[in-house]
Amino acid sequence: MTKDAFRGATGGRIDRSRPVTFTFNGRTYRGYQGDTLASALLANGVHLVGRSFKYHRPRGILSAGSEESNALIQLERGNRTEPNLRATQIEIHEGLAASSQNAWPSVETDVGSINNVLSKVFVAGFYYKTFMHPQSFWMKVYEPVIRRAAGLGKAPAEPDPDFYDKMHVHSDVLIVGSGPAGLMAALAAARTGARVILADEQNEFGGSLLGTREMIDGRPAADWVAAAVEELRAFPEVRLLPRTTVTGYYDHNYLILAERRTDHLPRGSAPKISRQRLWKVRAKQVVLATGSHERPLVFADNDRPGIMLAGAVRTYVNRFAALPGRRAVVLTNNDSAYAAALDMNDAGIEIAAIVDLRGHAGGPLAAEAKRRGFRVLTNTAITATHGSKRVTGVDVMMMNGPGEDVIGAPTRIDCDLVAMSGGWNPAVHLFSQSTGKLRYDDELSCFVPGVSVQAERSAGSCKGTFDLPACLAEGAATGAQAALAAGHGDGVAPAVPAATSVAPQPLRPLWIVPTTTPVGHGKAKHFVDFQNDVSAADVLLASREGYQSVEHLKRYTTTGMGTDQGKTSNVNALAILAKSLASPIPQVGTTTFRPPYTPTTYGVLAGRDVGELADAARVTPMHSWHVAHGAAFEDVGQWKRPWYFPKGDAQGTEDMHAAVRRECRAVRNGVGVLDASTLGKIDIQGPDAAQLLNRVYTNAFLKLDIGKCRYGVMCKEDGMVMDDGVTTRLGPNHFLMTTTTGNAAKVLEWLEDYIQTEWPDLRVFLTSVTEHWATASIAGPKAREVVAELAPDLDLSPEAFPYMSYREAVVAGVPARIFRISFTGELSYEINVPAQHGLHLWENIMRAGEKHGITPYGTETMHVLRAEKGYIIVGQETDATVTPQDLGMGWVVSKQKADFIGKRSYTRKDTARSDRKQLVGLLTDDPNEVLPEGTQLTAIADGHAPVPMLGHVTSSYFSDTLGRSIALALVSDGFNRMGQTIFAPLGGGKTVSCAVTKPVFYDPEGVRLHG
Amino acid sequence: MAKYSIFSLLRNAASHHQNWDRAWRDNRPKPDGYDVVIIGGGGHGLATAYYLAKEHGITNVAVIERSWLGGGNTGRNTTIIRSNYLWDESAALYEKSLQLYEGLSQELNYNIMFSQRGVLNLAHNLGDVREGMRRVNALRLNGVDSEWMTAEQVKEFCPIINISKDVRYPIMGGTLQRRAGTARHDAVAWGFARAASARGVDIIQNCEVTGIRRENGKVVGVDTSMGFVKAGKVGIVAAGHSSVVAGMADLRLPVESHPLQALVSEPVKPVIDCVVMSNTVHVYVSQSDKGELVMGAGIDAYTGYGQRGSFHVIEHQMGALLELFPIFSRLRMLRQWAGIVDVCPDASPIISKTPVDNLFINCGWGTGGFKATPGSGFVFAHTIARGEPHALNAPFGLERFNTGHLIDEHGAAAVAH
Amino acid sequence: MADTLLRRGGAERFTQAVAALSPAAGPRLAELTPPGQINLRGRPSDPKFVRTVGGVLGCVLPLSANTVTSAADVTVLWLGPDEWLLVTPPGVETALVARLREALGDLHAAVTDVTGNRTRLRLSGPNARETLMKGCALDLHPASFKPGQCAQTLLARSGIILHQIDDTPTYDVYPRRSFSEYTWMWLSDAMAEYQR
Amino acid sequence: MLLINCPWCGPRDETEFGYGGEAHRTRPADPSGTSDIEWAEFLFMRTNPKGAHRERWVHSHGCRRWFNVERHTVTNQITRVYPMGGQVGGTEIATPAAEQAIEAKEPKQGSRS
Repeated sequence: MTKDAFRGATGGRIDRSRPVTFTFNGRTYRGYQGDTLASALLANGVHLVGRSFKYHRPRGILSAGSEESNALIQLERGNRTEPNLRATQIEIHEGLAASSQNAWPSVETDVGSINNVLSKVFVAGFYYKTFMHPQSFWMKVYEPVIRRAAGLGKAPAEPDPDFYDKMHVHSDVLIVGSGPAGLMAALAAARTGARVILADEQNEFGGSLLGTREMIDGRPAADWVAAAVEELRAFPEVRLLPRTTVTGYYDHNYLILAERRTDHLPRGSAPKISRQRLWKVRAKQVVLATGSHERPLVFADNDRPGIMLAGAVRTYVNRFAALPGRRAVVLTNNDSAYAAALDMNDAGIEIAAIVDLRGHAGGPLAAEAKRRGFRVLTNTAITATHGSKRVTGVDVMMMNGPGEDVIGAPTRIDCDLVAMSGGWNPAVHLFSQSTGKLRYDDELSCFVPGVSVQAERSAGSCKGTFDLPACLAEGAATGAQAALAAGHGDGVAPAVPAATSVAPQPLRPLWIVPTTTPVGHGKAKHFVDFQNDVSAADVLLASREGYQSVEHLKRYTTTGMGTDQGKTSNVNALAILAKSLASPIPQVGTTTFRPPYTPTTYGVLAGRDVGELADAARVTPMHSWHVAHGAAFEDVGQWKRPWYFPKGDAQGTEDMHAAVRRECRAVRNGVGVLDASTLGKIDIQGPDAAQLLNRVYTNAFLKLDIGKCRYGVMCKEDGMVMDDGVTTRLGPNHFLMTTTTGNAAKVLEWLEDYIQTEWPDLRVFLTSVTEHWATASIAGPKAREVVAELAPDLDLSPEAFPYMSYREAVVAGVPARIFRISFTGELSYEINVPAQHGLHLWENIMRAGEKHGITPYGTETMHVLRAEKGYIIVGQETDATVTPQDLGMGWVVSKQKADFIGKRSYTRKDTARSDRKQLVGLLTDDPNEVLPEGTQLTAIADGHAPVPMLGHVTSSYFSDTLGRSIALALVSDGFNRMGQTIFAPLGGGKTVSCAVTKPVFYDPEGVRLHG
Repeated sequence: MAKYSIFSLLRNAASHHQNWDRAWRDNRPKPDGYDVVIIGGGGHGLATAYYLAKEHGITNVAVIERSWLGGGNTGRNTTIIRSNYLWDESAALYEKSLQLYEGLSQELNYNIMFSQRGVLNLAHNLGDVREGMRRVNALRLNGVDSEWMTAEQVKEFCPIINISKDVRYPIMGGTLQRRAGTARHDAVAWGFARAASARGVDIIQNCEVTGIRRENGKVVGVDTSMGFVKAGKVGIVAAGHSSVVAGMADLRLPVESHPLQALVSEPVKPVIDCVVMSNTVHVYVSQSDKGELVMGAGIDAYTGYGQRGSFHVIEHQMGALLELFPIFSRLRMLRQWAGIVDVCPDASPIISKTPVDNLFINCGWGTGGFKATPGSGFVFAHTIARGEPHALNAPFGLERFNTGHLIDEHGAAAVAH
Repeated sequence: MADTLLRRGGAERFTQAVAALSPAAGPRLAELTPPGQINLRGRPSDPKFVRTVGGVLGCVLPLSANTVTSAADVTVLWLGPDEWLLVTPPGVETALVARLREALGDLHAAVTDVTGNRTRLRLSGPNARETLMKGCALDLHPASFKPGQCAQTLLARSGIILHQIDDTPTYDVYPRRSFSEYTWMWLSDAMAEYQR
Repeated sequence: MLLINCPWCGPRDETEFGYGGEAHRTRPADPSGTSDIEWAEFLFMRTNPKGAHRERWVHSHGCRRWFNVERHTVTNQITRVYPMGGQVGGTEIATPAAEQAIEAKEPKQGSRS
């Protein structure tokens, strides 16, 4: 194990009493509790961590936060591996294993770097201009190569062993970011008693204060932070969420937070805790204190390992006591880098030079730098950098007045670290997501929040306020106002602690640092987007070719499209584009920031909606019996319905066809029972109940006698079949409507729509009783015997209890509703009991039916039996294009009624055609040939595509009853084709001929069901 | 206009890429107007202009775009291209489009990266299976490649997919169209723009149409933020904004605009080499050339022009996604956005003449517009040039809403028994 | 006659393991014997209706949203502007339905026995609220949802009626019967984190 | 995720509601008396405005009541919630306000309003 040679002897927020060992690219290193992977690597002198996306150039660590675009690594192995994680955010823990990605065979020697040699050709959008010939090469050669080259890290190959969950929470004030502004806002809001949430993406609160050495109230800022957090903890209504990134800001102040709960712990060490949690917050008010991101400078070969953002270097030395180098050159266009230089110097880093792009370096910081004897070069540029896997030195030259060219001869300055600062971009991402409009501030040369749209306020550097005392004051005021707006406190800002102000000198917006050759001409590259290898030359090329909208620029060059979404590159790219168009930056505009703020795992977005909780499985009261008796189930919407009941014995288990034939035989010759509990049931009461039914069904319902049942079809206004079912009159003003299983909820909502909006004058109440009633349908010649035994007091004679009528009786000791209706064509009774007695009823039916060989049957048998009778199934015989007339059910469409839903549409030209697709029966010439459902039908036996089609097979089964196959089909002009032969081309040259028949194959007179 | 090729690339590399032409000319409206003005600079509008010039010799054409080319659904979709539609009318139209795509890179001399990696449509219940079989058979007879696959064959074609029977909605099979796939969406817009521009079409960006001028029932031009633009004929190709633009000519449409959301993951090395779609659980996923997993979500219920949808739509989809692809759980969503799709009651487009003389409309593509881009432009150009629909778009006229002859592509809902 | 003994719950396939879900720490979950349930519809703007119902039930009909009233043998949950759920001890519902129908006579109202429609799960104890918050978007903070309040809402993928009983807190969760197993599975999964 | 102020139950997440499309489309009193074009207008034609949109929602997982919402289709800002039969210009209903709204809920003549 190597010793961390680049670690300061003292200081930092790391716990030196808790060393941590981890591996990177197979080598073991030492860090401390409190280190990030980046800080620990730097402390070990490791700068080369990855290779860039396109040119595979060596890359190091750029930043110290979530804006990192270079240091992307593959974390862990096997089922917990993760690609593209930012080394700057990973908290190290014992045994952590990380490795570089997008490099082969190793990050040290990567053959992909050949691309760098070809980079002159591989410019922005080059792939749109080539790889077109020969055409066949695209899929075979070019694309596979391009795809293999792309893609950064690797996806896991195994399922995720961890789990994720979610939490809904409401708050008065949600504060995003815990820097000086955020913490003050939290204190101000919390003290009013408001419900406050404070979220920060880092592992501890304090934001920028953790990386600087500011004083607040005369003590180190860190102490003030600790005290503030202490105070916040004491408020019962305050929720503190560290390690929590606010990723999305949606409409109506709905925000999404992703909390990392176990990622900082050794893997698998907290099995009961979700790995990550998604907080879904509905906030009355939001305070954005999201800080700002430092901008890199765009100079020649500004991408070498060891070239870092000055603020990041400052954070590494102060917060982690990690030394990113021994001898540094600082390049800046503003004051903040001087503060960094001073801290670096205090930490023992030699400042070889401060290269200031500005003509004059004034202000207290510059003064202090000079006092310390730093070499300060003004109006000077870095024109070249040396070293390959680590920067070894830079060339500097004087610039001309406008800073467009350099003069004189280059001077070389040796260094192992370049700290750059191009100014700061407020982190306006969430503000932009909230649909607030951005404003460009010429003085600060950055975008700041403009007009708010939602109940939200910005405070601190995310608003362009960079001075510490101002941040604290703004936070205090904003927190108090937000609380007041949420109904708490008086809006008066609390007292603000004292801090010293550094009046910053104006920065110099020099978007391209000149070098000895024009941009794009020499070998040097001025990188704008490090991750996607987009250089200033690419931006200018895009502009030249006419890709001049920001969006075109983004899409053509891919700048800002990487995993960092352009946090460090967007403004530089935009500014260079604006310069090339000679138009002001705000006129060229900025791109809209989209959620999420940082990448968010699919796991946490899915939460617990996976595995057995992926979706509710609705089950009937008899479900446990079905399971115990080996039923195979069919998904019908969310319902689990028994599909068939295979019989098993030592020899094995029946397949579906055997089971279904057995079940059909039982129903036709003996007795069977079906669990029909899933059918929709709507209780309809009120003086206008009959009137409502009369309007929504195509047939007449006013005169239905009490105790009688009637089949009805419902259509939409466009005349197409929507649902069907049997409705029974229970009393003068009382009906029970049944619907199909899949449409139960839809039909109820649809009916409510009409009575609440179109016909509010109708006095009628609808109540869903779908789940109140458990339903067993006993069908077959022996059904009467079984029911007789269960309901001894009930007269079952056909005269007393005829077909399509209803009785109430006690069945198996339970008060029940019995409907004599049939979907099988057999004598059948539908027995309904309250669901809590459903299993009791079912068990009793099985007992009573035993001597008659009663057979439970499932949906498949039900389908066969109803098809033999030509009964339709909505959604199988129909799609959204079928009328009742098309189904040969003109008899169910009233000619007398002046109006009912759908009636008007039947007279439209196309709907009135007589040659529409109509429901017919099909009998294959070969009785053993069962046509696959969905088979298309043609008038000619053979013919090559396109072959005109007559229609398709909607249902098809082998009928045990008839000893042959049967099918239902929708066929153009079908009613006029009775007796004709049509054809079913099955593919593979096989064509089956079949005869068009009426769709009723069994007992057309209905003798059996009246029996 | 210089031809794109590896040679031109090398030549320009030598001169530091200083000498490339503009991809397309950026015009201001001509004072004396145009034979045809196309409102909307998306893929469909640009394709229409291109085919007007190429197929009908009409080159005095302007494409007027409110913002930047391809900034609407062209630049926001999930880039899926397929022609496996149920009804004959649709299959014919989308197949024409797919065939045009097959040679488009070469025709436009712009690599649109059409990747015919195959599109799988999954079946999760008996209703899906029935529907899938119906589709496969219809397509075969229509001469469109399409095949039925068992769950095992699905697994073979897409090895990372989970076909376990223990999941909530197991995969019972699926349909496959091998010629289908994805393309680079921006490149389609840019390629058509470049080719149209090369044939003399004017491309006018950042120009908003504010009115459609008519004189005695005849269109004479459009008012824009750059002034009045005289036009012999006007074609509206405004996707989500169709109702708004058509309203300028007092034309009411049977469309509603809804947010349709999409998202991409961080780029990863190749992990899925086909397109997988499941209408039942609303998962549409493919992997881009860059390595991003591109996903489409379900359409938001409410109408909207905000190019934002509701978060729960994404949440709901993710559960289903991880059921199909458990290994995606630790991957991350990088970016999420929405387009505005104009949806017709029958989920089929309108490519039609209008009651207003010389005014034509092309809209209602809903979630399916990108795949139709060249085909749509081809038939719409014909419709504008001849004043009569092409045989392929004759069934897609506005009249169908009066006659009831809808082309319902919703597909049958799950069986209701 | 049907006695309560053969009343079946909706999550019995799971409640066998109920002991496991009554941990030392954390919330407790149990399925209670399905109570009698009656759906009542009528116009609150009709004083006669309100009076009549109040008379039969022995308590006033809750007219403000999301509130609950109760008498000896009945708890009345507000479901909507003209809809209520009457919850009774098992077996009492049949008689009550008859009494209500008789008393209401020709008034435009509807009384429907819906005892089978829903089951009743009771979630109680420390972190019961947090357990619900994992799948319920209602603001369950004591300041906005208190004992004596009820709501029809969503818990994960299941519609439920939620009734807060006391500030232990104890909640009664009424899922549709067919969702009972799912709701049980979901709740026991959500509370696992809080169990020792 | 929209927050919709149900006139009866109070503010709830969008997921509890069903969307019913454009409001104030009246079903013709005598459909058979309409022309094919008039009927198509009722069946299919929509205003689909970019801006204020009056639309119908139903509280599917709550009180099952249908009601009207005025929402801006670009910002999604909800400017009004009012019951069926409430005047188009009706002011936003303080929620929940069962009694008050009950009166408004029973208009004399019906329409998708």
